[in-house]
Amino acid sequence: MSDYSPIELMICVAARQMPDSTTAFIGTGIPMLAASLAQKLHAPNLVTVFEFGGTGAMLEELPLAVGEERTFRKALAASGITDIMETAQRGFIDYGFLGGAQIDMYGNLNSTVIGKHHPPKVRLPGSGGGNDVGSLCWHTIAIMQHSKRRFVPEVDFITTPGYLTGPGAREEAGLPPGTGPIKVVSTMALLGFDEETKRMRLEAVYPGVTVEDVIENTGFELIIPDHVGTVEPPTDDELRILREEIDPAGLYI
Amino acid sequence: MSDYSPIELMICVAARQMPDSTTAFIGTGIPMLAASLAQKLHAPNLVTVFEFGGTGAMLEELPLAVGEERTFRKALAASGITDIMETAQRGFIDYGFLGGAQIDMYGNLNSTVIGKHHPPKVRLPGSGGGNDVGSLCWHTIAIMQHSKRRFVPEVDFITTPGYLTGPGAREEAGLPPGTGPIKVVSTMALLGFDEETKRMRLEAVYPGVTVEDVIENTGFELIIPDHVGTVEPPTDDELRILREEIDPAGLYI
Amino acid sequence: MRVLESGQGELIQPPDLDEFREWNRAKKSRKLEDKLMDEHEAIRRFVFDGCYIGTELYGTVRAPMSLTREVIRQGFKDLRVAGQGVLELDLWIAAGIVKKLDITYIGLEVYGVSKALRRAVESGQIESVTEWSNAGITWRFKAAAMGVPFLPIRSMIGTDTFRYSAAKLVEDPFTGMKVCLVPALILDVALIHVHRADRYGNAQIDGISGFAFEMARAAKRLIISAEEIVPTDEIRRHPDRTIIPYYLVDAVVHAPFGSHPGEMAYHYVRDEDAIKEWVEASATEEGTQAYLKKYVYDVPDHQAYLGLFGKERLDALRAAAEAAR
Amino acid sequence: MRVLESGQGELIQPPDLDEFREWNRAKKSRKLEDKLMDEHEAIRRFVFDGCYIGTELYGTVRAPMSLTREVIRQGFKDLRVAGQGVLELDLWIAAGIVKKLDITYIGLEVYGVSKALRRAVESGQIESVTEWSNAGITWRFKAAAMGVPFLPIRSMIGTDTFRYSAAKLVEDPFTGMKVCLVPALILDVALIHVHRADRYGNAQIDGISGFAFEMARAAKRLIISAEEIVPTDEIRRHPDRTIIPYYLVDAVVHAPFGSHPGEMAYHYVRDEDAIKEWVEASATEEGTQAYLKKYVYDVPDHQAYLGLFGKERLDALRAAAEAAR
Repeated sequence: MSDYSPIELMICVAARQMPDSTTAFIGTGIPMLAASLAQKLHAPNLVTVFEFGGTGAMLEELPLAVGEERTFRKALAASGITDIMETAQRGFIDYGFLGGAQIDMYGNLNSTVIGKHHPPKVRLPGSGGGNDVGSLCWHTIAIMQHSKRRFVPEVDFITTPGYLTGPGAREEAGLPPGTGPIKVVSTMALLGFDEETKRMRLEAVYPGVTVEDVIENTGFELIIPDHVGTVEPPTDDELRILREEIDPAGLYI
Repeated sequence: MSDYSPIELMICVAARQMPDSTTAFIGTGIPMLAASLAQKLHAPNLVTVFEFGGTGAMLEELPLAVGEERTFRKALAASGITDIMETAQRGFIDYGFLGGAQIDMYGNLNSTVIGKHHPPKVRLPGSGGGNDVGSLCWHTIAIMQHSKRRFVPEVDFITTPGYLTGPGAREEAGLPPGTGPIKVVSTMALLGFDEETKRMRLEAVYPGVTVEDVIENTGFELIIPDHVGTVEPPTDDELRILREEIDPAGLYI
Repeated sequence: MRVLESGQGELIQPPDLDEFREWNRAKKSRKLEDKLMDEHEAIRRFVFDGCYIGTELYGTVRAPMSLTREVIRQGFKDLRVAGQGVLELDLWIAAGIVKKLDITYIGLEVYGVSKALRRAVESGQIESVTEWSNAGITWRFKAAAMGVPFLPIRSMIGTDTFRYSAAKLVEDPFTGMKVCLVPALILDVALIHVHRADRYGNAQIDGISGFAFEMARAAKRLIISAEEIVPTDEIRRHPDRTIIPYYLVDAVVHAPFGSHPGEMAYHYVRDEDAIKEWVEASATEEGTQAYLKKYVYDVPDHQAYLGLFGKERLDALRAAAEAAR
Repeated sequence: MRVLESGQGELIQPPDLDEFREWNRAKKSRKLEDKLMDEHEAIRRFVFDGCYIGTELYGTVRAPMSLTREVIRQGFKDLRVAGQGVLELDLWIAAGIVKKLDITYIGLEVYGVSKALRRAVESGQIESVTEWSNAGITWRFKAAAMGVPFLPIRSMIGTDTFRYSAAKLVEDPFTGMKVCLVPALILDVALIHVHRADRYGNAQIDGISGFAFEMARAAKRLIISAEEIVPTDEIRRHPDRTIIPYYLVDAVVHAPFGSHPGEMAYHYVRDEDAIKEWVEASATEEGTQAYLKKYVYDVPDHQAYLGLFGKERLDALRAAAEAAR
């Protein structure tokens, strides 16, 4: 087994969350690498959906933006943002991948501001399609750097809905039923959400990371089950494809 | 001057209502012949708009349906019904041409039922795009057979709005301001609407038709101005183009 | 945002957006599966008695006529129909299989009113008739296609078309202006005829697209008939031509001349004599039954239907379209 | 249909649908007029201080970069902006000409957050910031494009994105479900870059269409820049490719490499080094000013801007796109 970075493992873990023959809403960055990796390994029929219109592209080369030509090269359809977002609104998109500067125990994400709204301490990019993905796709998976600064008791701003204030809160607010975050892929662990309480739960740590490390780097109380597994490290195949085919220029890894 | 039929004159009068470089929503039948005639004579840049997506076609051959290939042959755009109707809703369509089984003095049209709604004495086709054209285009022009049975005191069913119950009623109901019927081209006369009362007014009779003939064949009180003109008969050019180029098979004329 | 007035027409197919989402999650495969089948199988599997069904485009133009006839042939009944149509819906009404009707326009265009519609509605055989404008009903499809329960529109207002619809008049909470709301219309089944599709259902249309985009996205079950079945590579070469992506589609039927006696832009022109034959036959109940016997019941399938016209006549329709290009 | 909750953000550009209709009647010619002009004239005639302006598509992809730079060059200020953007809006913000912002996402994609945005917002230089989701703001364009005052949507609900927007939460009068209403967004000016257009403004786009369809229809003044100017006959040969018909358009600018340093699908790939140059320069106020001086103020026009990169480099970008086909 070669050496690998936490980012590389994170990409592999994210890719493993993408089952074959499902639809996945792919944003810029890690999700693109993960989707490409999934297509080249276990999910050749993963249907990638990109915000600005590409559906079903074969990600032979890594796109750097969600609208660029590689997101609809050899695609099945190339439409526009309203068609894609309405497809999600109608319940056709299985998975969505999200990121943010902060996440709380209910999976709510902040990518808008640190501090108050205006003027803020730090102005972040804003929702982009994040809020739509988090509202309309069936399952969302957050991809996060793992640190106390990012896993916070309360996000400064709920940009994208997780379970809001807990069980039933999404439905009560008016969001489509049956949706919500299911996984968090961090640089330390794979996390999920407790069925009952909708609170974040540790599922498996990365090799070399302890449960205590994760707790230490999380700003809220995680649910720690009796058994915490260990994530499989990247296989040789995963690493080779990632390094040689997907990101040979080392833009992300 | 050749002989001509009332239908032929009606087509010529309708064509004369279509100014060059305006947009006109064209339905099946007489409006298609009139638009084609207008394009071939005084309005080469008349922009024809057809319900199912054709914009700016050159009507070299007569279409028989509002969606057929001739409605978007050499067109500037070929989209779909929502694009066309929303273009009208945004205020881009200057003229719309309408028909119906009944019309009243405020220009309200019935193409739905004779008698009560269900089950009716006579079931007619229904609104089609009529209601939309009558609601959303700036000016509408009705094309009608002139008879007491059709020019009635009260239509059995308001399919398409004229001025509804009179001045201000369209705006009060919620229809876009500044819209409404401006002309009625019948088989006997050209009629308009009084600015003040919004009631139908005789403007000019066809050659050989008297004002009394028109009154006789109208089921409500028409406004008769002091001066009633006479419509110019078809010119030789109009008749030749109509008969030889537009409807050589005599489908309508 | 007060409701100022409600249309009194029956809401024949009330929308349930969450149930539609759930349907789209559970019942619509994301797999690239071969969905090519014959018209018999497609109609048998996806149409059912009492279903709410719609057809695109419009009678004599790119209409799914071969599928329309197969629905009658298989004896389905009590259809609830979204009613903008010419020959296609006229056939269903004439065959007595329509129970409820969201009507916008049913007629014979240049040939006038539909006698079949008159008989079926005036006799009360069609139980319920709710009125809409053409745009109104397409906006209802569009609402469903967008995954929302209604859309605001500025037509239908102030008329009996509104009063006998199931729309509502409200005050816009942003501007205070009055707008009409039309409810989403989610179809149980939709039939759409296209120029080309692959076996998975990725479908492309040339020329105007009518309301194919909206209807395809508003349907729980979607049967596509296509003039040509093409390899997926051809779809992938021009993805910006795809109007209906595969995941919306349940069945793909190869149907050359699928719109006959109507036209198919760039492929063939309308068969005027065949259209007139229906116009004349449908004037009487007897004529109607004789027509249905000859062109629907007594032919086993679309291929046999085309056989009644013969290769020479069909070739001429193609040649006329070719000449116009 | 009760309003349950209202976002507290400023509605920066309140919609007036009747005024928009009147504008479209009186100010948008139906004539096929030659609208070809240079970028200087187009921007001078149709942009104005304080206008509400938007750009399509997205920074590094088919963005109207040559027009964007010209807006800065001519010194317009106090812009109110619909804010989904990368390089294009970042340049405006960095140049200090943006006063109010309907923001969805402004950042540098793979290169992270925008330092220019941070400086302008954290300092309070941008006076007002209202939040939306990407779909939310596009649906606002779509409402305007449809000619209606709002659209119902199912995202934004329950979040601070809603709370700091100008949307409203209501109860749907048909189903009782909760939906979010977003108000129509009618732009004073829109800038869109396309693959080809004729002199009248009929414009076609290859590949994804982003939100060009909606934005073009939501704007009072529309400036199109195009990689190629083609004869109208070419438009008429493929009318189903026209996304923007002429009557929506006020000016047509011929702008080869108009999206540089971004890409144009099938024509040229992105110029990564040129993009990185902005990313690095914009990290500091000084770097920003030096960049603007070099690439905007000190060049008279787009042609001169391209001259800074040279034919060989631009040819290589074209060759790379060609190789990918």
